[in-house]
Amino acid sequence: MSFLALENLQKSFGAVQVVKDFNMSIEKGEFVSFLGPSGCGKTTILRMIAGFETPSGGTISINGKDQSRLKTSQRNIGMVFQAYALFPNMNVFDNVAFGLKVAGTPKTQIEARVKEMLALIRLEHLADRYPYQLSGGQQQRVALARALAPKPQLLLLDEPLSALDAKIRISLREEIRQIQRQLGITTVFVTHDQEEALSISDRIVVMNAGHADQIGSPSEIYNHPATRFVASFVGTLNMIDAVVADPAAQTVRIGDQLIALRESVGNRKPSDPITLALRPEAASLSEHGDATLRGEVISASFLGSVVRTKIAVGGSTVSFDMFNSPDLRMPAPGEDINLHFSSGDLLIVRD
Amino acid sequence: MSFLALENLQKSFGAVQVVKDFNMSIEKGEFVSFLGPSGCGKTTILRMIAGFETPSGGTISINGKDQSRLKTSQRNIGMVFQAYALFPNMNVFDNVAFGLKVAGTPKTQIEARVKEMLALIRLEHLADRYPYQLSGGQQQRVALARALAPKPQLLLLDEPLSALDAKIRISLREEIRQIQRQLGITTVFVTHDQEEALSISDRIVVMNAGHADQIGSPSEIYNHPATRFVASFVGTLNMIDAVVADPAAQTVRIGDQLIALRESVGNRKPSDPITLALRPEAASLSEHGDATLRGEVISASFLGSVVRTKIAVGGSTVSFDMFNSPDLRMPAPGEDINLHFSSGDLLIVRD
Amino acid sequence: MSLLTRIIGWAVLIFGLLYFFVPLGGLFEFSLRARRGVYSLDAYVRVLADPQFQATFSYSVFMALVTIVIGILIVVPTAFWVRLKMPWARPYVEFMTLLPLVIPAIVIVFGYIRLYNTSSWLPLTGSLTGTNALLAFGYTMLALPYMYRAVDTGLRTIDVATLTEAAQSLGAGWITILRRVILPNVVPAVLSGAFLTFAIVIGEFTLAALLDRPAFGPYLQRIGANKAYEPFALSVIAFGITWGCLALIQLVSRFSKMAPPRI
Amino acid sequence: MSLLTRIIGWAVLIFGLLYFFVPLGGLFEFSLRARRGVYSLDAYVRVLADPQFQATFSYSVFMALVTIVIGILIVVPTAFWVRLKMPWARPYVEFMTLLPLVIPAIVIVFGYIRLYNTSSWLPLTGSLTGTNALLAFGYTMLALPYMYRAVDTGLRTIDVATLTEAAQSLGAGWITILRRVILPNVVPAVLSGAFLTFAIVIGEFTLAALLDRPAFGPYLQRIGANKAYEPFALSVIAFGITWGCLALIQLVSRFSKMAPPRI
Repeated sequence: MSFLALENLQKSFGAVQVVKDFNMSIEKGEFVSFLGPSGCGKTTILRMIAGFETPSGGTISINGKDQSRLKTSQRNIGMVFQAYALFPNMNVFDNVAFGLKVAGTPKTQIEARVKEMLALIRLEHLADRYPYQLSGGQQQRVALARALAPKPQLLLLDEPLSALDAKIRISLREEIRQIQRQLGITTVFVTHDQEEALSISDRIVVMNAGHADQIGSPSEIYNHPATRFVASFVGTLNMIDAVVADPAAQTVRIGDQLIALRESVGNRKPSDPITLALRPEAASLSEHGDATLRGEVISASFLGSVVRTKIAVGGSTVSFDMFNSPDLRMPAPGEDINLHFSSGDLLIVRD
Repeated sequence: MSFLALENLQKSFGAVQVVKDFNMSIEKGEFVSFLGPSGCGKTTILRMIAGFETPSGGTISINGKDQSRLKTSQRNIGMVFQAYALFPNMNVFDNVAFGLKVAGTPKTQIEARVKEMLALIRLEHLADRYPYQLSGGQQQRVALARALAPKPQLLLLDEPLSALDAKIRISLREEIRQIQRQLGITTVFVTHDQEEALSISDRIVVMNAGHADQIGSPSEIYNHPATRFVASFVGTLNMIDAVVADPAAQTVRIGDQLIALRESVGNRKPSDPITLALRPEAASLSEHGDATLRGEVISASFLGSVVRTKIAVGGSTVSFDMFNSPDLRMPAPGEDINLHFSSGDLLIVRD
Repeated sequence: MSLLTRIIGWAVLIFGLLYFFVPLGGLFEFSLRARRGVYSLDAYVRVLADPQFQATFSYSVFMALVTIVIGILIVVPTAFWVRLKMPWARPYVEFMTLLPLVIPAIVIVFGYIRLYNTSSWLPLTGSLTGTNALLAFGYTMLALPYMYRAVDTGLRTIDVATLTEAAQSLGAGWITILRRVILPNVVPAVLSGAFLTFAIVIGEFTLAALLDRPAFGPYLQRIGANKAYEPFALSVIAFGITWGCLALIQLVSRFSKMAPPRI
Repeated sequence: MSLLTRIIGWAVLIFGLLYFFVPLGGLFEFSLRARRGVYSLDAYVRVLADPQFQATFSYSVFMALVTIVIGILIVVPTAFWVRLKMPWARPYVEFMTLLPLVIPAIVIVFGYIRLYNTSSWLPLTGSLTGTNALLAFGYTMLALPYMYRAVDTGLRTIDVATLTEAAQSLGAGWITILRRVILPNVVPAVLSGAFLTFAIVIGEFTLAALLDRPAFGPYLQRIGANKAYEPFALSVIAFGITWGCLALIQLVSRFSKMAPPRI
């Protein structure tokens, strides 16, 4: 039996249905991310699990126990907010101790537990500081320690990294993941950052307009997007217009070039239009794979570790990425080049 | 002779010297980016060029003409601000026309010029809209048109993209670059985003604490950083602790592995410590290059298009990136792997 | 809990309404009783026909308009300049605009009387015009906090510094900037400050009474001491005026909300 | 231009100072002239020794404290609840807190007198305690806008919703949240509202005079009409008190600035 079960969950604000009949089971110890653009309903689901919003329909149960009659304060969950949720009038120690004090834990136990938590986030030396004396990253680590101190059965993270600088964001997400693994706590993480979700999660739920477009492991989501929305929201994707050449041979024509696909074109007839998707990193200039596209270079931009080149192929623009190296020759605009890739990387886009 | 010359430029606010003796020549039609963390003085230089700040010392001359006695309104510069600088009480047409009206241009000419500008940014159909009816990206395009309408001799861009969403940021920076090329206008661009600076500029000035650490083309900056600051600010960099093995043979020891460098270790003696730098994308698992490091995998994270793996090598942690592909096998933590790279990618870090 | 929320919410609103409107309701009901046994508007007719009412009311309206003009001339440039060039001076200016709230009007008036009496270097109280001027300055002082806050709030909704710099980079001078860029964006704020000033001046009693000017406030009090029903009718009228002003403020601010949202 | 900026800046500051302090200076200078030919504190001594001064002043202080307590009890829970659960009600509540600024005090008093006179269902004006209660409620009304704004501003500096939710997720109930999380963070705001209320009540004239209560405001006016130097001494004292209150507000807000910056 799953640990956290969301069944037929719905939420409407007035006439707007924000969450539409959502179902999901989360196992004990799993790290699940809800990924989607703002307004897709991901935060609303988190807030319903926390008890801040009352579902318009459906049930939430944790460890088999229905939560609908419980207030937030009775659900025994830990929550980390986007930012600025530390109590400004308390120092780090008192912030972390707050949940334990409210629960009436004896003082010596509180002290031991707070010390343990501060050790976990490696901020023992800052116990006397007030929130305004901490950096954003430190504040969020204290918020994590505060949420974990009362040993919650579930950890909820509401975009805890989005207010931080890029470098701190990366190191803190690794730290969160490591602490989560260490404690084995079931965690639900909400984010709009695809790289964050891909790097941290056991499973990802890609939300779109109130329902889950796809639920799967990071590599499933990235390599086998179920819908056009998932494909375009997760990573960068080239959309290439083509027409079916021979359905039986699974060939398509891009401009005047013939390409054989690995998947079936379905019940499309010759000359039917078809949209193909190709990830920029799947193609390269060096010979590999079984497919080739020839095109004229439109532009090549140096992005740091990566050089992104755009070429025109039969009316579509195709971008591809190469890792930079000091001896790399940048393709010049106007030049004709051959792009190599594996035909298996060419996906047929379904809408 | 250079078009925009900054000579011995200095600026202090009270006791704080924000810009320290800055010198630079910018050619006509060049696109120059000032890149650096906040507080490095890049914005202050831009504001001195615009005339919003008075230099504490040094001169600014445009086209040979000293600007120090001129007010902002007399300098004939176009400026695009970070955000929200459109006049909220005017529609798009009137915003773009403002500079021309102030200059007393005849009405028919104003109309023609505004139409031309709106065509340039492809927003002719929105001439009657008010700023609050536009998206952030559209607002910044209008701001660009407004700045360009009076045919300024110099275009100044003060982080015009930083308030926008990631995808719009990328498309708008390409558009800005294309318009700049088309008009051939000399442009100074301020940003804290290294990818932005690398992708858009002819030359980049990396600012650090009030002076330029390095001035050069994007690939010079990225591939041959002059200082440790530039190396760490631009891109991600592995810092590897090593000791000199044999200065004559230019070999160093990382843990117990011997590596030959392509550059001289200078006057270091055997057993002297030395810090080496390696870009994550320079190393790979496939056999290439002339150098190899063996290490134990600490973690492998899936970031979307890229998989970043960390390995432990003789006390240092080394990250390297691989492009994702559906059939990629992720390195497992604990596994021992060989990392291949070219010894020329291993830079000696000077402080 | 949602129910509790709603109950508490309504309780607060209803309490607020009672706090203000029950006295007003009683007032209104009584003001209609001038004719024995039936409700009538007799008291209103008598009040409105009173030449003294007309005189004092128009005097107060005139003083209110003068006060508004002086207030705008002092406040708008100050608030703009403080926002733009002297952010360090903001706490001081805000402190100064707090003063009229806490310095009793009586103290100000005594100061004025003392300073500008007939034997002083500037014998304002010696002439009618002088006294009127004194009164107008006193009113301006009373209205300053509201006017300043209204205008400052208006300026806060636009990015004064950036808009000014944008206009400068397009070649505009100070006058163009104020006229074409700043003013059009703070008109609603200026208007709402003006209405507030108007309402305050119409109802003001202490300053006018102590300077012995024929304003509406003292008239209201005099009637109140000598008549039975008229004071209540007058109160209702005064309330109606202030209510109208408030409604105008709401209208203006709603109108300004339909204008561009900023920052 | 930098020079021009500075000149205008100083001109504004100096103008403001003159506007307020020249009258006060005149006042102070004259109040020292009670003894012919030399400056002395005679007027102050006489004022402070006047038993009426002591009686009215302590009465007003007492009323101010009562007003503050009532104000806090009404305002703090209301402001918290409105911020947390009824953001839609904010415009209405803010509108309500504007009312006392624009409804003339006289109107309110007449309403009270009418509603609570000796022949009404609640004859408050028939007893001393009742009239005092009426006065206190009137004062509360006058002070409401300032108290509400102060507390609301205080609440704005913390993220009420997030802090409340954080505390809830840690198992805290409403009382714990208010006592341990919200209150400690708005104490400075509450105090500054209280000082402002204090200053307003001490100097208030109209309400107290019309309800015929022995408060400091009417006493000040009575003395002003009958004595030569004492009113000026009294004004200086009144000013000193309000000044002290203002200084306390500044102190409190400075103190609160040293506390955590938020949002």
